[in-house]
Amino acid sequence: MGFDLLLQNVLNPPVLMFLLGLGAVLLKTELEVPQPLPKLFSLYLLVAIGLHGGYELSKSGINLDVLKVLALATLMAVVVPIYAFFVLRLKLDVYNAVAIAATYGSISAVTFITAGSFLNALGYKYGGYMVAAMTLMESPAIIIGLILLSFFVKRNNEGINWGEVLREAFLNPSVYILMGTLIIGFITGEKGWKAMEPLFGALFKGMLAFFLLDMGLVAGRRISEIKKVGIFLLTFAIALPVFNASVGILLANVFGLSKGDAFMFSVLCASASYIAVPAAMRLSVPEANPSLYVTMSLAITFPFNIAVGIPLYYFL
Amino acid sequence: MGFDLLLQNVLNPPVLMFLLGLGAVLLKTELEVPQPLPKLFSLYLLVAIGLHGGYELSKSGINLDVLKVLALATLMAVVVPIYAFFVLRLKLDVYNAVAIAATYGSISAVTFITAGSFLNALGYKYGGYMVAAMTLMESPAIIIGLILLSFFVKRNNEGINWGEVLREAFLNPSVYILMGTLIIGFITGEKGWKAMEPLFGALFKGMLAFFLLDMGLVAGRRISEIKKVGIFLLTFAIALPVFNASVGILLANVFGLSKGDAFMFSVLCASASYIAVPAAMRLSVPEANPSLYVTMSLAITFPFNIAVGIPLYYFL
Amino acid sequence: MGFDLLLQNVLNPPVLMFLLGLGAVLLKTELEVPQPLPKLFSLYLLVAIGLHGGYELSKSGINLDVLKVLALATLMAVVVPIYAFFVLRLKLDVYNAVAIAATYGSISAVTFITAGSFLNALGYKYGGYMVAAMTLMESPAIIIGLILLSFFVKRNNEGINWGEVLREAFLNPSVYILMGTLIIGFITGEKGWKAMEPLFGALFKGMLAFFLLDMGLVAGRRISEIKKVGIFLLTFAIALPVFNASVGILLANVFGLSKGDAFMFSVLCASASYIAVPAAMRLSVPEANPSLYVTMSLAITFPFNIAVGIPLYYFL
Amino acid sequence: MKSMKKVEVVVDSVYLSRALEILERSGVSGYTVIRDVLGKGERGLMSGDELTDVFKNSYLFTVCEESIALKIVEEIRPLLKKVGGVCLLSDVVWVPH
Amino acid sequence: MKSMKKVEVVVDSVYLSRALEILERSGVSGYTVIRDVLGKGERGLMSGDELTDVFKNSYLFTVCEESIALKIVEEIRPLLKKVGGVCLLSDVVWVPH
Amino acid sequence: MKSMKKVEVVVDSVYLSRALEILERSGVSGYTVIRDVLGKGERGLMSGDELTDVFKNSYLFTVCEESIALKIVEEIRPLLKKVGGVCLLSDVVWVPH
Ligand SMILES: Nc1ncnc2c1ncn2[C@@H]1O[C@H](COP(=O)(O)O)[C@@H](O)[C@H]1O
Ligand SMILES: Nc1ncnc2c1ncn2[C@@H]1O[C@H](COP(=O)(O)O)[C@@H](O)[C@H]1O
Ligand SMILES: Nc1ncnc2c1ncn2[C@@H]1O[C@H](COP(=O)(O)O)[C@@H](O)[C@H]1O
Ligand code: NA
Ligand code: NA
Ligand code: NA
Repeated sequence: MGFDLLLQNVLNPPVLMFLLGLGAVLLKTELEVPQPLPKLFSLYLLVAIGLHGGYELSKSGINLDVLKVLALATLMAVVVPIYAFFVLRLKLDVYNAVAIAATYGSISAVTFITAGSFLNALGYKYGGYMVAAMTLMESPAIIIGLILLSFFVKRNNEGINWGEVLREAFLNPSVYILMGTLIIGFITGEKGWKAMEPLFGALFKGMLAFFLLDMGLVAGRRISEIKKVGIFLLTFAIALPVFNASVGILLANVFGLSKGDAFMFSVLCASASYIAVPAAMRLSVPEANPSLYVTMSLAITFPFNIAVGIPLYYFL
Repeated sequence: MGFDLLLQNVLNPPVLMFLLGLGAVLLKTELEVPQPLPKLFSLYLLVAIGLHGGYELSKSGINLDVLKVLALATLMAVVVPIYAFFVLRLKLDVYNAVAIAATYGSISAVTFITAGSFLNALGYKYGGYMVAAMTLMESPAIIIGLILLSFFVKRNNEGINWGEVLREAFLNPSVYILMGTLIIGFITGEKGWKAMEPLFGALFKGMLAFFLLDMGLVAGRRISEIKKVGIFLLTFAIALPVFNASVGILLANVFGLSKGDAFMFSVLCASASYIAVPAAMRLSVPEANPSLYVTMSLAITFPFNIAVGIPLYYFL
Repeated sequence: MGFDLLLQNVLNPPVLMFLLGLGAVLLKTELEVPQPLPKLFSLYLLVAIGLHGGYELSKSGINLDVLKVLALATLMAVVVPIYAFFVLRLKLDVYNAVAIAATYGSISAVTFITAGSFLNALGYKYGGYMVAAMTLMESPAIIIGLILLSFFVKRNNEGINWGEVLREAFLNPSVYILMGTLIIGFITGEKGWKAMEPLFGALFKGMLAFFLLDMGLVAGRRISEIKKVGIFLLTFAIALPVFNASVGILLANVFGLSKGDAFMFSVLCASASYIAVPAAMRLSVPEANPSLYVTMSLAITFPFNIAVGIPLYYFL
Repeated sequence: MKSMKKVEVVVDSVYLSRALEILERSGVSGYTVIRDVLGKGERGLMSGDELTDVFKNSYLFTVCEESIALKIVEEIRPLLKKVGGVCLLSDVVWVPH
Repeated sequence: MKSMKKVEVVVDSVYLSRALEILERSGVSGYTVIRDVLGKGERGLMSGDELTDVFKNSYLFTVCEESIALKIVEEIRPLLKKVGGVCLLSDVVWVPH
Repeated sequence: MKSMKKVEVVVDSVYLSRALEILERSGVSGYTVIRDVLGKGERGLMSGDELTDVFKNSYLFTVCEESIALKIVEEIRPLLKKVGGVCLLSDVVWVPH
């Protein structure tokens, strides 16, 4: 049955499109989805889940369940980068440990979306507040990472510019767009969603498939870097997500989240950032090697989650 | 009730998306909608209103009402830049007065579209010929402006290249696309529209929301320039639209346009160009300062019209 | 009745949009559809016909008819460039003859799509395997062209890099995407298509119209080059497609293809490549003049097929 | 290998075609253009991110004989005076092929 | 016509705004920027095709007096040391208008 | 600060990867590339606005020791002869970091 789920996950258009993109690189075709088209797709997906999440939230209202989920989300967003950091310090210098820990402490919206699409196909739903939870989980890891850094390294020439860091963390474009469209979706409710649905609802799965084609290309281009990552980090990039997902599921069950919400929460815990956090780390921790944290997140963890992780966490 | 209308206008997704874009700049997030995505959206919107307008026109046919509207449109397109010019000359040199007058004598398609969306939400409709009227109103202000210029300034070294000017005015991309798709929509009628509707009809509001997000960003980036514009031009950028709209409504009532048409006509009168005319002015009147005319149109008049003007003109 | 068909073909939005683009260049407007928007549209169209073709194929299954079509497709893809080459050698050097022959031996997906849209409007259908046939017909001409070249020219300094050539031929982006999405559509069947249909089905005609606007611009920019092409190649660029289509129809009738399939097959035979083959020829036969083969394919054959050829081949 | 002059021009995109006309008139053998270049100068920030193409520069360079370079300079000066922009001259060695 | 220095910088796009701050502080009269430039150097390939903007360069140049050029060089060196990139100086003639 | 050579190449985008191979073979420490550059030369207008990538140039430059520059020139000449394009040499000062 587990295998059935795996197959059902892989054999649907978005995941297959990801594999198609991956294959395009491995076979050295010259296929590319030039910038800014990927930006268009990712902006579209963020606006779409924001508006839809807000609309769902306007139907369900903000109740105790919602607050419970948000509290759990904040908790995991703070705790994951801390334990990830200490595990990473076993083998790495502080800079790289911070950058990778922050990467895994944050989330990947596309993983979340793909999981949502998998869940819907099985007939389950998740609450609109999960989008709020996702938004909440995006930034704290950056802050935690930099606090760890300032704790373990005394930089002489120049301290961390906390103003810039907080802005990078809480006002990075994806957090801002998600937050903003969530509010817009919430305010404009049923009527607003009806006007937006043809673009941001009906086309959603197709656009996801399109975007995953590009994700496949991007991940594929990084695959040649995996060997430089080393066996320790390779293992880390698969084991940590599974561990995080397990913790997430456990917490979700203890606090009585619904099946759908629990699954989505575990996916959030398991996913790693490949846009917002790397950008912030590149700026604030230039000593860390982006080839490590971007490759791990994009070329190992993301494909793993998309293909194997999602059915696995569902099965858990 | 006026306030209700205002609220109803502001609290719908397109306008909120505009504010979201504005906020992104004010909060210094790094959100951007990189070129050529804005070109895609604006092209889409032009094609969509052109095709739809042409289709509507093919249903209604070309009758006396239509001709009446087109005549009124031409009249306003000629008169507005003239009186605007003389008002502006009170404080400005000829070059800047010409450029700003031309800017306000022309129209903004996005303002028109947003107004149409507002109107539809209230259950009213407007005739497809209004799109023809809009197209007619785009160019004359450029010509009038340059006639005023050649009247008041004798340039010694090089005269105005009227061939280039006429081409800029009547064959600029937006006029051409609107005109062309209007004709295509008219020719292909019901059957054509049915094939195009899923893209150019159903998605329209969503695309408008997407585009207004970008308009918010663009307007926001100009906001810091407002202080350079000065109190005279700031007042002008709000007072003139309201005045133009009032004249428009008056004319519309005198000539017995329907409620919907009269409203859309007043919005056309009130709106100012921020693409076609500035481009033409930059080329033909390099002595004028684009920071003035672009900032006024984009960062003052456009937001004013979108947020306050539209319900206000409706109320009139 | 032939004229009726012609009119019906021309008077529908996609073809009119092509003419609108053409007119924009001839009238020297500054309309442009900047890169990578054309790439977005062409990628979209490829994915859409791939997925849809695959889905249709999953319904019909792979039977003798399918194999018959594929065999015919391969045959024509091999034979056309050979006889085209010998005709061209009457007037041209080997390099240019090879490049042009390869161009006409391959196909144009957009011509195919426009023909499909014309066919649907008449109430006919074509099999999903026609997309497979199209994919099959894209590459062989490149190989045949280069075999002819190595046969007739002994290059001393450097031989043809066959590895690179084969990759260019069979793994060029459009072949890869078509093949890949065909398989995805086939595997995911009804359920997959249902999820993808809102984006890749419903919007198809509108996107085609949008893309043809750009094709009109691109073809228009090449029109000034037609005079350099000369009367021989001009005649060739119209006569060969008609001849190829006739051969195609004949074969289709002999082998008993359905009306719709036969028509689509003849369109494939008649169409010429303006992306994949020119790119391959530029790389492998730098001695040939791209102004010839691109201009012929894009500015003569493509518009001819779109406007006149399609109804003509249908009539045959 | 041949000593030549490189002429570089940054100009408002709206005026690119005029600048290219000047090059052609002066008899250059070719030129290279990069559209959509940003910048800052006397006339403020050209951020290039507008809907309008009004705040956008283009960059072009041509490699030519000194005499042609001087002709370009002479002809382009009044244009730049009127609409802003930058023109630079430098020495390069052209690798003939 | 006036002899000046051209300062060219290639730097990670993430640090473009810091590089521009340095130029402004040094008192240049203007600068020109090309975003989205690719490249390869000590820190590997900047292929610019990522979702992340992390592997993307920007290119900028400014033309200024030698004294300002030296100020820029001094200020930009520590930045480049930390984050990588390239800085070049050359001679140009500025055509005034 | 160190005197070096700047080698600039404009070449048909289709051949960019071959040009880069030549640089790598010649032992440069890095290079910078601007894709999608337009231009005009012997082979006519490269307007870059085609569906085909056939009429599009790329621009690249590398900064290196004179000896390497000469190696590049020698190797790139036959390529440019066959497919067109431009190669330029000039003097720059490299600011080490
Ligand atoms: N000193 C400079 N160095 C490099 N580029 C400059 C300089 N001054 C001006 N520019 C460029 O030329 C454009 C027009 O300059 P201006 O006419 O002075 O506003 C600017 O937007 C810059 O891109
Ligand atoms: N020798 C060079 N010539 C030209 N550009 C270079 C050179 N070395 C580095 N670069 C550019 O500077 C960027 C950063 O260099 P690096 O910090 O060495 O990785 C590279 O991605 C290239 O775009
Ligand atoms: N004299 C020149 N100055 C600057 N760029 C040139 C020059 N000649 C050619 N180019 C560039 O090199 C490309 C190829 O040149 P060609 O092979 O002569 O057609 C052109 O498209 C231009 O971008
Ligand atoms: Na996580
Ligand atoms: Na107006
Ligand atoms: Na063919």
